[in-house]
Amino acid sequence: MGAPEIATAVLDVRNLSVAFATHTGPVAAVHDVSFTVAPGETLALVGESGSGKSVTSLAVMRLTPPAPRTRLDGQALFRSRDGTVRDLLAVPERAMRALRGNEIAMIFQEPMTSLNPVQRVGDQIAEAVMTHRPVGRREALDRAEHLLARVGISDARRRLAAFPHHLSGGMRQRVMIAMALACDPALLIADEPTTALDVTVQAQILELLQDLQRETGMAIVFITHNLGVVAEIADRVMVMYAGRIVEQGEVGPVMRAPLMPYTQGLLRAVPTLTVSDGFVPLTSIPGTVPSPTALPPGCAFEPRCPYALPGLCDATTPPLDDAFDGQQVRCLRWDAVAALEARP
Amino acid sequence: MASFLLNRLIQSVILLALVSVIGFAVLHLAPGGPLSQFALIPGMTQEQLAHIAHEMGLDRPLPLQYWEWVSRLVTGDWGHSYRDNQPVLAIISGRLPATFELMLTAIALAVLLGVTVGVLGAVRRGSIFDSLATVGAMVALSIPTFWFGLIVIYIFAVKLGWLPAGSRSTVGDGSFSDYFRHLIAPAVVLALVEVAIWSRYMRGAMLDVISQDFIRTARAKGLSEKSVMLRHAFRNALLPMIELAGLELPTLLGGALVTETVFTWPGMGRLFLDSLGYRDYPVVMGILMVSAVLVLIGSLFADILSAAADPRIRL
Amino acid sequence: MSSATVAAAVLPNRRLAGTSPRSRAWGRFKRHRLAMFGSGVILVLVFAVIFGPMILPFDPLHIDLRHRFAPPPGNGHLFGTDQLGRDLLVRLLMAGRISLTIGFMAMVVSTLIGTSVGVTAGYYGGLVGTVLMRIVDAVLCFPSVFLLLALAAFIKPSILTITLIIAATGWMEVARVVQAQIKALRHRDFILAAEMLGASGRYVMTRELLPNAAGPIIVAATLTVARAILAEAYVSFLGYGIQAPTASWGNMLNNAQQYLNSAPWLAIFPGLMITLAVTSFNFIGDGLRDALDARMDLT
Amino acid sequence: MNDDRHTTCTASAGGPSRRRLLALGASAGALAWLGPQAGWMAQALAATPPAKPTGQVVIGLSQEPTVFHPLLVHIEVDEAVYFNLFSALWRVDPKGNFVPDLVSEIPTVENGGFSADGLHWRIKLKPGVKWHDGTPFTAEDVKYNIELIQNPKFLAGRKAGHELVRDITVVSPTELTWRMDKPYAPYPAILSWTFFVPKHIFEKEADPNKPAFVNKPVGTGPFTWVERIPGDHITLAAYPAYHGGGPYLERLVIKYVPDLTVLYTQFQTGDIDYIGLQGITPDHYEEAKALADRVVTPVPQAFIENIGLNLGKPVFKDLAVREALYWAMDKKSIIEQIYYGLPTPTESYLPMQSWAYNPDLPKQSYDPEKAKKILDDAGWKPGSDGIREKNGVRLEFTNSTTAGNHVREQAQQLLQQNWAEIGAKMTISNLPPAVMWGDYWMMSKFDSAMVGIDFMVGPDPDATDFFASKSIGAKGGGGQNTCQYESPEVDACLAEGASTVDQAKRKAAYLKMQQLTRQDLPYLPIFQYAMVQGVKSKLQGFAPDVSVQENCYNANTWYWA
Repeated sequence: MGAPEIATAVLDVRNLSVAFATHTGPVAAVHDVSFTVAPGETLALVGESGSGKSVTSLAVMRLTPPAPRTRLDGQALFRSRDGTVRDLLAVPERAMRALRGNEIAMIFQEPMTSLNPVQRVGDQIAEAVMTHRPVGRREALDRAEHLLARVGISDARRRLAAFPHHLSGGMRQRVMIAMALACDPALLIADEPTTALDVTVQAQILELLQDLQRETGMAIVFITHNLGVVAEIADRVMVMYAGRIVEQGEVGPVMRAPLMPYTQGLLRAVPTLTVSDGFVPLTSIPGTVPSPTALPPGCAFEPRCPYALPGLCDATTPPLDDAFDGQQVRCLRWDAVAALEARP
Repeated sequence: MASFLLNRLIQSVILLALVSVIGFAVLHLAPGGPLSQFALIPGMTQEQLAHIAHEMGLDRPLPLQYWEWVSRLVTGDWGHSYRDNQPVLAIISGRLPATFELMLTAIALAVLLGVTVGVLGAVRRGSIFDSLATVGAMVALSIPTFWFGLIVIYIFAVKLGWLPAGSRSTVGDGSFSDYFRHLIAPAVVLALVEVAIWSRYMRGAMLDVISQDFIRTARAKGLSEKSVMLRHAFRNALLPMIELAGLELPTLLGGALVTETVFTWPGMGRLFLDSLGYRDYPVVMGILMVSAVLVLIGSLFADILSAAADPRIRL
Repeated sequence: MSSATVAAAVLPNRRLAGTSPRSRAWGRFKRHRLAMFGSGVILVLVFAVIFGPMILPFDPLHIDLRHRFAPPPGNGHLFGTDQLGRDLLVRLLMAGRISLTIGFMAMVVSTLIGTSVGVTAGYYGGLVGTVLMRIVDAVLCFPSVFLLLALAAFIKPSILTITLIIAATGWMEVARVVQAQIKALRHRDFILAAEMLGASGRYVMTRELLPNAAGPIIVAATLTVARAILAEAYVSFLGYGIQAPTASWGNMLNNAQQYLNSAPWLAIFPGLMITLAVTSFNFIGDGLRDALDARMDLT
Repeated sequence: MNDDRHTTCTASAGGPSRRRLLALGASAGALAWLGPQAGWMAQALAATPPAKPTGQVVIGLSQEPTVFHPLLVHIEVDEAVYFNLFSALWRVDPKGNFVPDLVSEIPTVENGGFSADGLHWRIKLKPGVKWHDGTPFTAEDVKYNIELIQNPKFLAGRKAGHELVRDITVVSPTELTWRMDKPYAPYPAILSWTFFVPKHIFEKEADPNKPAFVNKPVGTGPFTWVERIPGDHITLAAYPAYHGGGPYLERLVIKYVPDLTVLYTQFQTGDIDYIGLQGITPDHYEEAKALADRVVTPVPQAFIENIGLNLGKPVFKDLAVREALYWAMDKKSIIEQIYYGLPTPTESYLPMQSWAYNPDLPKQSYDPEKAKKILDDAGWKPGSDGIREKNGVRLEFTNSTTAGNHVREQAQQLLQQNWAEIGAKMTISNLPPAVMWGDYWMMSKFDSAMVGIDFMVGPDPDATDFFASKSIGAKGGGGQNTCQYESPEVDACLAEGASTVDQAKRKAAYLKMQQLTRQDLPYLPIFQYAMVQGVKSKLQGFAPDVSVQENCYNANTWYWA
């Protein structure tokens, strides 16, 4: 496989599509998704449950169910430490395994269940080390202790012997992060790492991730449905709906002036921390994300969209349009919507 | 731990008391009695039968008989068989080794085979192997054990002559290979249902575990599928199996009864049938109590072992 | 014999989409190939045992000693004849009536007992619940074959008595399933709401709790049919079953045992019928479990 | 599975019944049944026994011997052990003659053994006989045993005869005398299966009903106790100091295989050397005969298969009903088809080998038309459903036997069809043995029953227990006249037969009595049983005997060629 040019990016996903086999035929969960993430950069992947954001990340990790149950199309180009660039969707499983947990690490939403309940946390971290480094158990445990200390767990030596159920949720997520950092990954995929945590703990974890990113220069793909978190941590943001990217761009413009009605809806659903703007009514988007087996014709968001235009939105599938400042949006009426939104 | 044990002990005593009342009532309230075996002896008179009934204590009120039986039971005197006058406990303990031999072999077979099949089925979920194992297990669960036993005897003992038709050993042989040859067929027959149960449970437990988040974590670490399955999935899936071993004991005992009958295996199950035929109440009650105790000990052990194997459980 | 229930407890999940919960359940059931197979077999069996004996030109009770042990297929006897020269096929079908009837009736009785005990224990909890469930535990302490035989050994065998003793030894698992279900539902909001509105215990139990526990009860009931058919076979095989000349699969097997060498078909056919019927019910139970498990709606 | 024929075909489950003397000290026994085996017997006798006990024989029984105290109440199968472990005063050979066992000579009037009126007895014992533990056997032991049986606290298997013994006097260690309260003809036969236990051990037992003795019984028989594996087998070893011939086998294993089919299979595979008790099932007879190196022979037994009719039930009070049912019975099909022609049709309650057997009874034949006519004549008219009735009594009844006896169940079903043809409705209602032979049978609660009964008192044709009007349990009697048959003439015959020692007078009484029972039909006789026994042809010294069920009574003379 030739080494395609991916500029400075660690990960360059091109036209990724994911389809699952069901008894009624293949169901596409992710459609034609492309994005890049550079070292030291944090890309936020935003969407409601079922929007395809987790599937996208799992596809990059190749942790979706194996073929023929899942069909992966497109490319996910990844630059390794040694500078080689490979397509993660095409490398053999063995090579992929060597990357997982080593150069690409992942942490998950539920720290309660993401740790093996019957294995001591020290061993779980050490296992990650030993899988990719030629070290013995003792060395690996030393490294685990070091990692635990680094993610801010006090009394790390003693904690090595703890079982997950001895630890609080925040502690467990720290353990997960320590495990992910075991081999100094170039890319960390964090799948809703703070969703299950208390608000105060959330903030600590986000801070920790940012600190670690500064230290190591790793790229982070941060998956969340919480736009408040996005504003805090991300450099760029990518919004997904029904398996497609519907809007993406620098975090500032997107958060300030979202072009896609869906993003707007999401933002309205976030309680604002700043009250200076006065009272902003908290609203939720009516309806739910359509099932991938029953996508509406035209724009997938059309049935829930306040700006939907009958005869247009329910007939034509919108493309991903370039708007200003590198911001992209998938809406047939984005300029009209922008105008309407801009009105007081 | 101590309070757990005490609690369990109290519960067990209550359970055993219930078991004994139910068993005693069922046996003694039903028509027929141990005297009918003597009734047909020529010259047996009603007076003599009444005399025997009196000597056996069968003519006293039932609650009194129960009370006497229980109060002797707790002192370790389980009474004497009506048939051969041997102490019940001695009779039963004489039969237990044979039953244990059969049960342990069967359970070992069942655990080995069942766990393997279950794990493979879960790992290759939806494969042809998995489908075959699923259907096979369901059929195995539906085959009447005694019928399967008869068919095995017909094929392997009668037609092919490879295995003995029954019994635990050839009298006067006593070599290991002789015991082993006798053990094969009944152990396999008894294990059939258990293999099916274990493979289904194991498959289910594996699937449960495989769908859990920490398996994804393990994969994300870059572990090979084999390590993921063995080190993470399998270990966790084994935990509920310990409980199963405890829960399956009554089924296994019941299966042993039928298997022992078909293969004329001199164990507790056949003793039960024989004693039932003769209305040998003390022995029948003794067996019911022993099996209840075994079941209770089994579930207690299962709980303790579970606690030992699973750091989340504290007794 | 608890094994049947056990096995089905852990069958592969399938997920599908649909509209109403009921049609979704039916959709799931339809897609469960084994369950559909089982349903087909049982339908055919029921049809055959009802109409088969009317069509076949043989009297299941007519003894014809000149044609004993005719091997199948011979003399128009598709499955051969038995030790008294009776047509084996027609006897198998007549036996099927008995075995299936016992299976169904025992299911109904044990489901009634089990459900009553389970609902009561689950709803009231506390002392009543503890006592009831301790009794369940105590009965479960006996291997069910032991209890079955202990009862059968003393009772004059008839369809009714056999049904009752099978039911008497088979209600405990239903009770456990129901009790667990009810206990889980007990503190749900809608029940608490009903109680706050002043609904009586009985009303809550029968109108609110029971319908919500219907799924597990239906599954347990189906598996109980399978178990009851097996139990009848065990009891008959050990000599305590249905009286001659009435045939049941169990007593046909019992009688065939001694002809295993000379007339093996006498043992093979009833054994296959039992296996087929029991397997089918287990398959159905399995499919129902998948179909009625609402959790499987979730993706 | 758990076969129960001991209580079913063999209504006399009792121990004492097992040695059925064909003739009381006489040679009148009809020995025709020995004919077919003559050639084989000759061959068996051709070899010579080994100089010292060698080899073992495995005897397969379908029931388990469990009572090792021969005087306690026990069942038939237990005696397989007694014959080899213990001794009686004398035995009975297959020809029906008494032969000395513990006595030095059989007492007769001529040698002064007993007085002409049968009241005074003098027994002379063999000198030098020792118990297995080395203690000498003496006349004190005999006295102790008879007194033990008489002890009211002791649960004796059989007290009949022994109860009449008075004034036992030990004259010397080898001689004793006693007096009988009244003459009792069957007593010598009873003594032939009264096995003795050692006084010196029993004196130390706290409770003679629950002796420790049974764990390691000590006797004077040809084999000594080795071990019992409950539920599996009992091992006996040769007793070199045995006072009689042999033993030639080093070990005798009595193996318990509860399933007749499995038992046969094990005989087939060679695991078992001899099948006794219930033998090989009739359906396997043809197949078994073809086995190499096996001798398979039908052996007549004293059991008579009957339909017992409870005369206490209104439907059976009418002799016409009993006669009609008898004529409508397809005996031939039962015997030839269902029982493979092994048993012999009979009209009597006695086995045809008995000296008291009456061969001149009227012969039944299958004649449904005659049966219908008898019923028509007696006023039994068919109702709307075809079932006959008379005076409001429907010709409808149940028939019971032990559940699980498959062959008999087949016969029941055939009879059901036979009787349906003449308008009698019979319903099969089989019961577990413990119910069937409990009050249901003893207190005459059944309608009709299909039973195999040995009506004799052991070898003696006295059937008082089954036919005397004082023996009706349901009417407070002490016996087993469960058909509630009351006939003053029969009572008279029975009284005459039991009290006289004159053989000719006894025979006349019993011949007449058989006529009466054939006429009154309290039981519908079907056939006399034959058991198919199988033995390896290399086993020598083996001699079948009509009067025993498991022919290990003479295992002391067995050896391997």
